[in-house]
Amino acid sequence: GGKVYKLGLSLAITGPTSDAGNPYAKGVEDYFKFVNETNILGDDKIDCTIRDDQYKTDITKRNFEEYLDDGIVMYLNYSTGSTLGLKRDFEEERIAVLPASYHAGNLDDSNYIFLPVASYSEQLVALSEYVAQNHTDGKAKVAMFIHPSAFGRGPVDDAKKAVAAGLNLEIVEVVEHGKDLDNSAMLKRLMSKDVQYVLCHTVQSPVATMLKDSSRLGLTAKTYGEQGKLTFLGVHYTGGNDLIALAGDACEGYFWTCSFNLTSEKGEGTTKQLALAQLYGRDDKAANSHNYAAGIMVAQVATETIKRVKAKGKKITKETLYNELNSMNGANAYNPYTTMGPVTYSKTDRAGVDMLQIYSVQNGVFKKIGEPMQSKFMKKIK
Amino acid sequence: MGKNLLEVNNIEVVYNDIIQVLRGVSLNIPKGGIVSLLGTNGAGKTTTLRAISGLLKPENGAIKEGYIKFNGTDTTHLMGTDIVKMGAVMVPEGRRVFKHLTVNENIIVGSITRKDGSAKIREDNELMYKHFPRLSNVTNRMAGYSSGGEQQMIAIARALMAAPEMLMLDEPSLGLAPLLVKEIFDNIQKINKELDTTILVVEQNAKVALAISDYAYIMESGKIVLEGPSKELQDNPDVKEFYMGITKGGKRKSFKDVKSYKRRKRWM
Amino acid sequence: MSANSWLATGNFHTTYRQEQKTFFTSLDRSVFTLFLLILFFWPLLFPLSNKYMLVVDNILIAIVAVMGLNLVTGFAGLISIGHAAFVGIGAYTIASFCRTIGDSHIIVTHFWPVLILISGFVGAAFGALVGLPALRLKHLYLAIATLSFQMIFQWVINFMTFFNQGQTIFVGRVFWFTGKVGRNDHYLFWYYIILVIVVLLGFGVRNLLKTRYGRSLVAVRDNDRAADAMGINPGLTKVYAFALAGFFAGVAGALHAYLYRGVGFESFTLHESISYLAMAIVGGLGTLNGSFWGPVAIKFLDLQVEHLSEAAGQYLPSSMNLATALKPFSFGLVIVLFLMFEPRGIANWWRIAKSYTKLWPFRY
Amino acid sequence: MAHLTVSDVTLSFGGLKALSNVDMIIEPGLITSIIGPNGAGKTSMLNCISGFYHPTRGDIFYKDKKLTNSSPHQVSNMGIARAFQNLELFSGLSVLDNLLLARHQNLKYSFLHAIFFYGKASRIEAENRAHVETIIDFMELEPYRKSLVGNLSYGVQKKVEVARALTLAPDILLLDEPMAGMNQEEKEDIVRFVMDIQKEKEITVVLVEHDLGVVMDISDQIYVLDFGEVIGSGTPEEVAQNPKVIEAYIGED
Amino acid sequence: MSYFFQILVSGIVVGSIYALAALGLVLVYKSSRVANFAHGQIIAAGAFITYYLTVGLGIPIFFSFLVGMIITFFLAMSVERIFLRRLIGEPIISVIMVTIGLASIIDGLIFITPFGTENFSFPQFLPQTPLTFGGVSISWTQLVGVIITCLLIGAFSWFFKKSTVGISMRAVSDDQFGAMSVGISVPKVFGLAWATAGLSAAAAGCIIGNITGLNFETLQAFGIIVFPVVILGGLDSILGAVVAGIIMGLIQQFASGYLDGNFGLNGTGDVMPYIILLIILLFKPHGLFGIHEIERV
Ligand SMILES: Nc1ncnc2c1ncn2[C@@H]1O[C@H](COP(=O)(O)OP(=O)(O)OP(=O)(O)O)[C@@H](O)[C@H]1O
Ligand SMILES: Nc1ncnc2c1ncn2[C@@H]1O[C@H](COP(=O)(O)OP(=O)(O)OP(=O)(O)O)[C@@H](O)[C@H]1O
Ligand SMILES: [Mg+2]
Ligand SMILES: [Mg+2]
Repeated sequence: GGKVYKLGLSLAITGPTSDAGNPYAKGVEDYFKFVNETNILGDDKIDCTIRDDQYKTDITKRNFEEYLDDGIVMYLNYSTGSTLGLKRDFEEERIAVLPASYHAGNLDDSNYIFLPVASYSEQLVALSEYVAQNHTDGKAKVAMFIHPSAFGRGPVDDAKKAVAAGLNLEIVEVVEHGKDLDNSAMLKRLMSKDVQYVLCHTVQSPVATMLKDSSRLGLTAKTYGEQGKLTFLGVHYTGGNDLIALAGDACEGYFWTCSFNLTSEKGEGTTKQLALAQLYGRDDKAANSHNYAAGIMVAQVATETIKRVKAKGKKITKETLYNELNSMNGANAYNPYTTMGPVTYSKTDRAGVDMLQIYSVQNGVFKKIGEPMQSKFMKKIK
Repeated sequence: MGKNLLEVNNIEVVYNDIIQVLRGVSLNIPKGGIVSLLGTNGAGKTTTLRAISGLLKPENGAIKEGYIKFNGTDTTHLMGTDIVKMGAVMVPEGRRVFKHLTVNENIIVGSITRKDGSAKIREDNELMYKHFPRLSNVTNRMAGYSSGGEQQMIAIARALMAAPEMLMLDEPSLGLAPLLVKEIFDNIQKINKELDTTILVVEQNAKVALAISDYAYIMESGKIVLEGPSKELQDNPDVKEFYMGITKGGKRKSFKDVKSYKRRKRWM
Repeated sequence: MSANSWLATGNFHTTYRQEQKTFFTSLDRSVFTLFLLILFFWPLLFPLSNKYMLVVDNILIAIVAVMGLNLVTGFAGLISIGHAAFVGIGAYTIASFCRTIGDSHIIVTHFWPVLILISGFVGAAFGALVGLPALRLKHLYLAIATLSFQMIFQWVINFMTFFNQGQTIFVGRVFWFTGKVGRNDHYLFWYYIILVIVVLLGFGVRNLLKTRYGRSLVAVRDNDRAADAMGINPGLTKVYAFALAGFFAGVAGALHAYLYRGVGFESFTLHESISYLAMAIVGGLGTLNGSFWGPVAIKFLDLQVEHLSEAAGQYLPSSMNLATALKPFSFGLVIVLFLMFEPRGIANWWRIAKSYTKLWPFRY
Repeated sequence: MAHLTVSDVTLSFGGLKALSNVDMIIEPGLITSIIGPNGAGKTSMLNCISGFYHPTRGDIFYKDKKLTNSSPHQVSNMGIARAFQNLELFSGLSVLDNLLLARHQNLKYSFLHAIFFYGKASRIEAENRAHVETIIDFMELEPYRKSLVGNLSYGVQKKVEVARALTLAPDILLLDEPMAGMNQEEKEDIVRFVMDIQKEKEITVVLVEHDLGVVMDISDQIYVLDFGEVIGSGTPEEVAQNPKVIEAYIGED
Repeated sequence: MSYFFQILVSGIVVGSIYALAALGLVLVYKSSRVANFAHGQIIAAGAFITYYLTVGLGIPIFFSFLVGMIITFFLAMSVERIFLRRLIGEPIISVIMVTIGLASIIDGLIFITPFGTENFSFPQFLPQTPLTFGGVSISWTQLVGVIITCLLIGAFSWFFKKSTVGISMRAVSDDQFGAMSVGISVPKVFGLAWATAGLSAAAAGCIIGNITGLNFETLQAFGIIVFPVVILGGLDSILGAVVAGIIMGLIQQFASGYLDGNFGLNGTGDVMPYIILLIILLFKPHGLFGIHEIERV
């Protein structure tokens, strides 16, 4: 018999953000099942415990303690709050962590957190760059529509830094939204301040409500950057199929950055993703979710790391896995089928996939806009 | 006087499964009559009325023995609503008007169990103000602000709106000034005559109760200890002394002279 | 009293003072002492894993908080839907120290007992402040006022940069006579600290309830107008009840901060307030021992359901959310069933059991 | 000197005048009764004295202290106790606890004493209990000592109501219809209590009662209210002769 | 100026939806003095049932609105029968806690379905072009929402004021024993109260679902948001719910229209209702229209 490697994932399967957490959990679960059934690690198996933490740091901590008691070798986490909150524990335990939160702050004062893809900050700055580049006359006036939490606020400062570093746009306002039923007031206010672009960093449902209101008020730009109208753009968790489900026609022309391949753009990766989903009987909704892809992706990275350590004939421990992750660059970069580009980690760079794809909603599906790109200003402000 | 409308046979009532309050109470109420039920505090008069009107349950009480028949039907284990529908309505102790409803709304609520059409109900509603003219001045006032006497009238009118065959009153004179007591009891008598409503009245004020009733029961510690036509009881020396405060000489005895010792009642 | 106090079976009181005693018989006292000894020694004999020790510590903290909630809601009858916010006030008192003087400043790491006490008083101060509406508001109106406080608390923490906008504020490791309390001893260490606090506060409450300070709480619950006529200032009593609850909550919050070595606002949301209420009710409102039963029961249930839903997740088609659904479902179901069939809480079972043993073998 | 002076008190609720220009003098050591039809303002008068209502106009003095705007607990602390017309008991508590509670103001020990329950607190609580037991004896409530007040019959609850007011050991006792809902025999008992209270404990009693027999027999002084106004006052004999009183209240017999 | 008016109109629209969501809470409170913390879940259930009828079973949308309301009516009624009936006469806090537990149970049940975590939206059935008057625009969805709200609220107001059953429901909340003595069946009244609350909740759920899309978290959060509304209006007043709903809607819209993003403030729309509530309660402890408890000693 082979060995069993223990991993743990704690995430919000219920509670806030569970609309993302749910498919994410499915992705992780399915991929590990697939690994075990198809003997990707030979005789060895991966045993990944998945536990709900309802988006609460306290429960996450308890789950983490239990995983430690169980002897996990790598940890998969989810929320921004808990990743930040457990940072010190990760340091003390010297355990590599792959969170679903791409918050740039996860990387500060910490050596063990590995962001799977480019940070929110990088995504938001990249979007800002896109706006600045494609804006035709003068300085683009931008508002930010932000989730009222650590998750939402993190990238705002970086965007401001980018502006200070010479990015040619003006951030007119940063709005932290609430649970509004009607965003008319806010949209009108933005219009009154001549705002032309709204950069969103929150979750889907408030964006959907805003898009609907904007379209009702006739404020949505028909084409990118239309004068006197609003063009909406957003970061990872603002988009996806759920946004289309919620906002319907109102989200036509919405711009979105994502580091994952979407099933609406057929490719080798998405075919595999759909096959995996079909193998384990997932419904269409989960199968096509980019959060499902994100879940698969962290499982892929974990599996790949274990595989490489094994290949070197070393014991699988927290330490060897950590070191292996750090050497995942250059020729050793790993290319999972789920992402836009390769995953690269090093002692100095712990954001995995650096490539971003901009998508836009056209006729009810997200379509690629241009080629995968990388943020330039993010390097400047670091 | 006709046959018995209500027949209470040897009932025993227990609260909270342990506190036995009634120990074999039997009553007979003839159709169209007025019967009064007297007794000391805690004797179980209120409990008896609750038992008859099916309202023991909310107080966590239950009838353990015996039966109650109303109009020939066994109602021992029926719920309050059904008993009201059958025509026995109680005016509870302490009036219990709906404080935040207007006087008229209080009265209208009484008709909730009736099925005989809104015209008839409206007619009865008018009739109540004929019986209790005092209320017609305050129809739209919140009942909670009415005086004690008015509240008692509201409670009686409310009960009458159910067009009951039998009306049970629990201490209607409670806290009322002498003139009002008189008015209320005159009304009770009138209702008995004009609407042909059978009446069971629980009272502490033995004088007025015996004056209007045909028959009376006296209750102590959960048992009926004395019964008879009201006329006879009025002359019973014990009743006279203990319930009406009249000395052997026939004079009212002064409260100033109450002694600290107690004479034993002969029925005990 | 009979000559041999061990054989005393009834209440033989010859003075009223004897009736005030905490333990009526020596047997009672001995059983209790034994119980305490067990509480102190079991972790040494049967060491638990970190996770379970954390759970146990958590239960003890919840007991502190629920004792407070029980005083204001159970004894004084003032429904508080903002108790977690008070707990949060305690935790954020510690966090404020960490923010201003640094999370490994000697005051934070060495003088933690003082900080815990301070947190209690800060909690009490806020309790009194939030209790002020009780001077005018009653019943649900008051309950919703406390809900408002909860919401305002969340908003303030979430938006103020001083509080790190709700993100975790770290708290350093504390020192004991033996030096720094390290990772491995952390949960055990706090177990003993919290246990001592629970025992002290428990006796405090028990004594309080025998005196006018406790009775006045019950008086305003049952009938505040009559209380007024009996010379009890109902307004002041209500404010005082909130302050008391605030104190307990503040202490619990401080303990929470130290135990988790960090303070983040998710630990003090409306949902937590509601679980504190659930604990108080399931335990038994208006009883002291209910404050112990409730947290134990609810946290234990939580754990069991987690296991159950995990087990279920393995066997059921994973395309169903059944495993995740099980948790809120069974949590709700237990609360509802409990209230439907035992609205007076576990404390009532305790009472029944006790009266049974007293009468045994003579039932009735 | 008069114990309690009510001078020119008016109390209005919106348009309704519950009391208008009422003057009353309550002499120490006597039984003063207030009678009148329902809604005449008797309870309102007691409410004004005990601080539940504050007169719209006029003043109330106790000895030299003005208590017009005091709140109920302040009045109670001055030594004026009150039994309510509609039961206002702590219905979830036992009779004993109801009485223990009433002694709140007389128990002087600090919060710290209470928490640790040492010295003063425990001694004073024991004394408190002893005091309450004498009242239970006095009012013959022994059988009900430990029963929940809410489960007692109306009459017994009324008795507890009076007992609780007595427990306060007041100078003045305000009784609002203590005999409502009692039969002759029980009324006699209560009368005996009231008279004993007055004689033995030298407590001034203010009595509101509808039973004229009782009022006429035991009062030293009677005030008759009707529609919020004093329509007659004096000794029982004087009042009984007053035609206005007969018309408004007593009726022709 | 159109800025101001747009905010005003939006405030009123949002407010009337609050009012409708709050209505169910008022209905239950009015007859049983119970604050229902599971109201948000019932709103969500109503919305999802309707969604299922339209999309899953393909019933025409107006018809499925009706059917959805009726189903929720019976659903809420059975909730009362199963869970709350035993608790008649128990302390209010126990009953409140039962509703909290109930909320959790319904959460669990909804989590079994895809509705618990995923997002959906109703098919579009109303014209998409908004109605615009002088620069102020309102969508058809909002307009229909406001009209349904007005109709339902008008109907319930009449019911409580005039019909004998309505009056008897109020009577029960005043004095249960007194109500039983005149033959009112208290359990029936409670069942009816819950049922009508369910009906209004379903209506609210559909309207909100049409505006924001169907997201369980969002829908269920209404159960809490309505509390400041009903308290401000006075727990037992339907009129109060309407007025307070609109006030809250306006506060939120004006807060987010004028405060947010201006003074370094943000998210004020979420907290202002609670602050305003506290301030108003200081002056009107029974809310704007709540009846004053008649307390005569
Ligand atoms: N809900 C209850 N639970 C327990 N015991 C009760 C309950 N209600 C009444 N009792 C007891 O039952 C006995 C009879 O009470 P009941 O109210 O029937 O007396 P009553 O004759 O109406 O007296 P009163 O004239 O004082 O009203 C009393 O001893 C009382 O304590
Ligand atoms: N809180 C109040 N609000 C409005 N009106 C009140 C209030 N309290 C009393 N009243 C009114 O004041 C008047 C006097 O009432 P009060 O209770 O003093 O009468 P009473 O003489 O004690 O009558 P009873 O003999 O019935 O007890 C009544 O008309 C009553 O409706
Ligand atoms: Mg009685
Ligand atoms: Mg009175």
